[in-house]
Amino acid sequence: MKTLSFADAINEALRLEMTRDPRVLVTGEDVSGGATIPGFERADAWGGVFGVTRGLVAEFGRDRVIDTPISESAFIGAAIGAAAAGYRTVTELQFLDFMGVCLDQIINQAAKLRYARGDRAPGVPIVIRAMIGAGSRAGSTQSQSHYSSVAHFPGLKVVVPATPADAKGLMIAAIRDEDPVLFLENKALYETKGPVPDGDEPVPIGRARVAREGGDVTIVTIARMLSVAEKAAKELSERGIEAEIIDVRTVAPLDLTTILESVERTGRLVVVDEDTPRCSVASDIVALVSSRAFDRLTAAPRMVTPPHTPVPFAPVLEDAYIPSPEQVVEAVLATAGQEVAA
Amino acid sequence: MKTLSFADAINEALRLEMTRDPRVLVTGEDVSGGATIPGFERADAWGGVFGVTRGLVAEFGRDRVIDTPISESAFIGAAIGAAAAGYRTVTELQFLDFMGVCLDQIINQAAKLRYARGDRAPGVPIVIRAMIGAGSRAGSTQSQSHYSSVAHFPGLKVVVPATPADAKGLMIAAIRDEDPVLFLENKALYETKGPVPDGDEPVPIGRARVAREGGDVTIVTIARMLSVAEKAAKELSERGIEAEIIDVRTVAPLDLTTILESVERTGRLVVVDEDTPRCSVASDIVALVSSRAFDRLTAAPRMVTPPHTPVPFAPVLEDAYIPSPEQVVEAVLATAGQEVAA
Amino acid sequence: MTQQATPDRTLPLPGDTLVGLYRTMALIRAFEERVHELFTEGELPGFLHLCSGQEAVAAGVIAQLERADMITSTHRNHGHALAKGVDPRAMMIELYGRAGGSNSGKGGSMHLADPAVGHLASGGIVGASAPLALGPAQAAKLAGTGAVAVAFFGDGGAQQGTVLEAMNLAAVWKLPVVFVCENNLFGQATTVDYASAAAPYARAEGFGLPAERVDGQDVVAVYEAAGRAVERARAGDGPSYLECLTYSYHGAWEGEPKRSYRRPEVESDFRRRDPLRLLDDVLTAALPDWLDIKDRVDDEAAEQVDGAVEAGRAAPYPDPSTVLTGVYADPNVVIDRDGLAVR
Amino acid sequence: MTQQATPDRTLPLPGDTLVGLYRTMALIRAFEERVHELFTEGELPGFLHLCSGQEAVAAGVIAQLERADMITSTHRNHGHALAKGVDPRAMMIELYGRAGGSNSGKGGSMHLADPAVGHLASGGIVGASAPLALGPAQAAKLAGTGAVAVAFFGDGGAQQGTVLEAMNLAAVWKLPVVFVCENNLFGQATTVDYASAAAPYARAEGFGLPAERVDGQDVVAVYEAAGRAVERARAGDGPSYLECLTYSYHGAWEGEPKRSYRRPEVESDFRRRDPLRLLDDVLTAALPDWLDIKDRVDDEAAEQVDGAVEAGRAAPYPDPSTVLTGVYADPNVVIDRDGLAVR
Ligand SMILES: Cc1ncc(C[n+]2csc(CCOP(=O)(O)OP(=O)(O)O)c2C)c(N)n1
Ligand SMILES: Cc1ncc(C[n+]2csc(CCOP(=O)(O)OP(=O)(O)O)c2C)c(N)n1
Ligand SMILES: [Mg+2]
Ligand SMILES: [Mg+2]
Repeated sequence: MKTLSFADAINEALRLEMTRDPRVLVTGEDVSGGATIPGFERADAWGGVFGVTRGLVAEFGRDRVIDTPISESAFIGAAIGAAAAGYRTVTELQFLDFMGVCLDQIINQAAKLRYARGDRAPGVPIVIRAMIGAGSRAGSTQSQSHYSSVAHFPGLKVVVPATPADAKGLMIAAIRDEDPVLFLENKALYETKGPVPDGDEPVPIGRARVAREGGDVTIVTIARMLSVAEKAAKELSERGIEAEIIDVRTVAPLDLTTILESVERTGRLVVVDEDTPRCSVASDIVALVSSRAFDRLTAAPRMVTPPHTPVPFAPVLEDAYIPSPEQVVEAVLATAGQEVAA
Repeated sequence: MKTLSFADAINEALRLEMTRDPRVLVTGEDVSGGATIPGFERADAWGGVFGVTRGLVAEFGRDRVIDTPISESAFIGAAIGAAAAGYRTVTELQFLDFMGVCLDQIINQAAKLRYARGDRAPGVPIVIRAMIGAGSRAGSTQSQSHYSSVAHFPGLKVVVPATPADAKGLMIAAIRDEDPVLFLENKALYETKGPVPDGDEPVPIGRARVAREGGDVTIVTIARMLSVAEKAAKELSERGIEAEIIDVRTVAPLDLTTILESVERTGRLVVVDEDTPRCSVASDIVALVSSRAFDRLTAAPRMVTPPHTPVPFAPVLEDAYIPSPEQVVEAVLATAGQEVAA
Repeated sequence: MTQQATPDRTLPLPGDTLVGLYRTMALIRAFEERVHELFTEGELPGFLHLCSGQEAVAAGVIAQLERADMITSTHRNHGHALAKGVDPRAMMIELYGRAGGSNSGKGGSMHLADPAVGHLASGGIVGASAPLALGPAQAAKLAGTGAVAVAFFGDGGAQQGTVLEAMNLAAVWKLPVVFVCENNLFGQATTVDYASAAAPYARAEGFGLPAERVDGQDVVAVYEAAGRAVERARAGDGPSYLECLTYSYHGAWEGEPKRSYRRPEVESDFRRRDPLRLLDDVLTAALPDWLDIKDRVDDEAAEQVDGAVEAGRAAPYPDPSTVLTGVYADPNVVIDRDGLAVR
Repeated sequence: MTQQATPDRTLPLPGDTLVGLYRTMALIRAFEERVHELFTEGELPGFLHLCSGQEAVAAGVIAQLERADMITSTHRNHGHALAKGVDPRAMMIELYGRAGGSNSGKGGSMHLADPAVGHLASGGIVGASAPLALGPAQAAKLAGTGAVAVAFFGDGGAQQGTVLEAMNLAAVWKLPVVFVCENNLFGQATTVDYASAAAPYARAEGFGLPAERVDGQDVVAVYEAAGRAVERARAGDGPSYLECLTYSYHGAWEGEPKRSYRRPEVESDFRRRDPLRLLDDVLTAALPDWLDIKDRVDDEAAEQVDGAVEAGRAAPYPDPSTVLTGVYADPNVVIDRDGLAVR
């Protein structure tokens, strides 16, 4: 065990897998951080907007850490095609907000090639890294968390780590996976530090984690919302309510079993998500629990999400946009028929 | 009142609005049906894959019915930009399956320009027509109904007519709307005939329609699923169960009020949707009803959808994929604690 | 063996090469014509885009490839698949929507592919073939295998942003890839003269790709031009662009309601210069035993297609429960109707 | 008035034109430098992309436009907005995230725009500006207004498929649009020499667009080249492409952690040829009263920016409930937190 930041944990996973498997490539805009400049090859390359891929080009060379033009369809397509020839590309889309310029390669090619080519066809082992998350004052086209719209498509795995340990373990699993994995990094988590296991043990894709045990209410969280729920749980505990927190870790495939087991015990459900609410992972979880554990629910399930609007820029507005611990407390109390005391 | 097919009803709406308002344009691949060929201008132009825009170029000329190269980002962007200069473009994406090559213009430009430019900014009055629906043996890239992933984005209106009358009225409303409207046409409905009012009265966007009254269960349907539910309702009626059918007509914004009013009375909910289930409009409706009308529900709400897979090609598989009246009957009986007699 | 016809000085290529090209074209023509009949009679389901008339492009380009070289194709892909060696029986079973088809009944006409013989993917999204082809080219370059990749797309697809940016990325990475634009004059009912402000190949040069336009009816011209492009790719000299002028006899898709946008004069010009006929003329003039060979080759093609149709008719229907299989390659993930993973 | 300086034969353009260009550049420079300071001091929030060093492009191109001509811009848009006439106070209030900003606090730096003065949109999606600009151009053509549209994008954006296909569509429809590629050598840390296999403007010619590359430090050269392109557009002769070579003094974005990929020699070459300095030299040599004029223009720019900053500081914070407003233009549709329309 050592302590690493979320960003460094991903960097370590990439380094380990690139060392273990020479077929692992890293591509994307600026992933080599300037190392494409003649004379700059081994120098001070930063590696992406937040430096997640820094150092990789120095260690693995320009043949394996490959900058791209701003041509997301082309280089994601290339990653898919390279998979058919034995390579495993971890390609970076920078911000998930940019998916609109290349979504076809993700939803119709990566996601469906396996199915449409039939049962003997090989999988499409690629990893698409992309950032999500509001709070950086970037406005409506570089702050979104619209993984729900992608998780809607069959054939993709969509991973949303909340801790450095999971970021490392899920990245290792994603690279070894035979299917296309969308690996989403909430940029507000990059500096978060936490214990990270040594070695290269994967964290299985498709398994949620019980982050806090409690018998009174089940709070399901996605990525960064874990810490929001944890703050709420502390406050609730002081009021005598013990929340169980389930960090889904993967939104597709979804580990409904772990969620249902918890709701069986607690009878109450609150889902906390940073994506907008309509047709979302949050509403998906609420719908699945409502239809499969209806008789166990003792109160109306609740969602805590941003409003159904684009992400606003002004700090005052953006802060009001992101779900807060107070809202989670309020939602939990509402499931118990209580209101927050003024 | 006259009888028109679904396709002809849309054609009539386009013709009426183009006549009424000279700023209405029609663009897209092949919308003029070959009329771009020198010498062919006024001849036998078909107008799109299913002829929905046929005859428009002869009536309104090539300045207003404008073919495009296969460059969806470019011509949808053009439609958005033309809106800023006073035009109202009805542009055709052919199959919604193709949205991946141009989604950015839809979700980040059309949908967000109004919000991101602030409260005094003009809207983006464009209509994007696209086909949805399985059953035509076209396989996994020309058969999908993935409007849920688009309805997930704030700022769009998403319209899913089920009858010729609504197709006409909603198209008229869509063209007159100040916001971007995604107008979705299930190709299996094109030949369906039905009564269509004369004149150019719009059908308001955002209002569901009670297609059948009944007090025992609420069945919510989207587009073509109306007829599937109607068949199921007949069968259920024979078993003494009277289903209320609500055709949502618009999935964004959603008319939850009408749905909740019905569930208040029936206590039971079944949503029938042709889109895949995860993070879908169907799960959205189930989640909203479960959280807002929990105490009125007397049984677990249910969804009837295709499996969460791409659309398969083989007729035997595709027929198994599309929701059937039998599945709806089964789901309704399950909400009543019954099973279908063998 | 007839394939090893003695080289003749008047032949533009060795006789067995020419006969091989003819054989491929004859198979494609026989296959497509039969599919057309079967569809017209209501026997075959599907949304079909046939390539009768365009055989020289598939045959000429792919004759320059090895099995390890990968292609990517479009909605109009039967010819590419047959030329690359996808089993016609498996293809026809697939078109019938039966069990045991090349795509397990999941793909149908627009998605025919078989990575095992170097056909990476086809599909219904115009332009998607170009980005995909960059991958095997990149792999070949990194692994130093000398393999190449070929992306087929149409004159309509040539306008798609994905194709255009793929050209630049191929040039930036200096990939061994050949972009083959099958210019059959139309994208649906829209002419290339309308849709493309400049000729597709002319534009490629602006991206730094050596580009050529050839007569796509003349399989020898296609074969030779493809040879130059493939050689450049194998030699490490990067991507090229080849535009082939050709024509689709069956229009845009089977069952297309109105074809009046197609001028009969244009079509008959192309039919006069039918790719099989042109090659037949060459071979007739130059190979003394050509008539015999031709009969045999034509018969073989007909037999292969007969066999494929029989196989299609005889194959059982797929089990409806197989709708749920194959979404993920990961065997631990199974989909139930609600999209949940069950281990 | 000083603007109406007497024309001088040694001047490349009329004196008042030159002074006007200088005035625009001075305002942009003052605005950007102040924003840089305020951000560095932690006073301004945001994800900021400044254009100090690139002023000649915004000023030179937009000086050729009328108010009714529309522009579309990018993440690096402050200069375009100021040149097109967006109110600097409203812009600064927006950057402060306060109520009354140009975008109601909803947009921030990357989304500055004001359709009322012909600035259609900016945004954080590289390449999105090009398709959008086709619309007002199409409208102008249909309505016969003689208006033109200008799409700004970077050397990085020039690789995006959306830009490439927009070039073709503009040529197909023969639209009065000018594509302006601001080539500042880098897209983030990636050089244009790496990212673009051919020079961006060279590629435009392959699409049938007259294309030029000019020295983007020299506002006179930019102004003249833009004039040719705009004139072509107004005359109905269709789209053009203009590539301007320039440099961003503040790198890719404010707060960028490592800037070592930028060679100091290159930067100092560009600084030596600073666009304001180059024009200053011209005017010093040619206009006798230039020093006086310059002082006044510089002061005015500083005052404008001071005023803008004061306005930004003084403006109240927006009401948090306004998060919910403005999603739809339709006044009947209001969003509650769950995304439901409430009438
Ligand atoms: C992205 C996308 N846009 C539109 C279509 C609809 N479509 C299918 S085939 C076709 C014409 C394609 O023309 P071309 O590329 O020349 O190929 P051809 O059919 O002539 O072989 C179109 C527009 C599509 N399949 N994908
Ligand atoms: C579609 C898309 N891809 C990637 C990005 C991330 N990104 C923001 S700015 C930038 C570089 C843009 O370079 P260029 O177009 O040259 O503009 P410059 O910043 O140099 O002015 C990139 C890659 C983006 N915003 N949008
Ligand atoms: Mg074609
Ligand atoms: Mg740049």
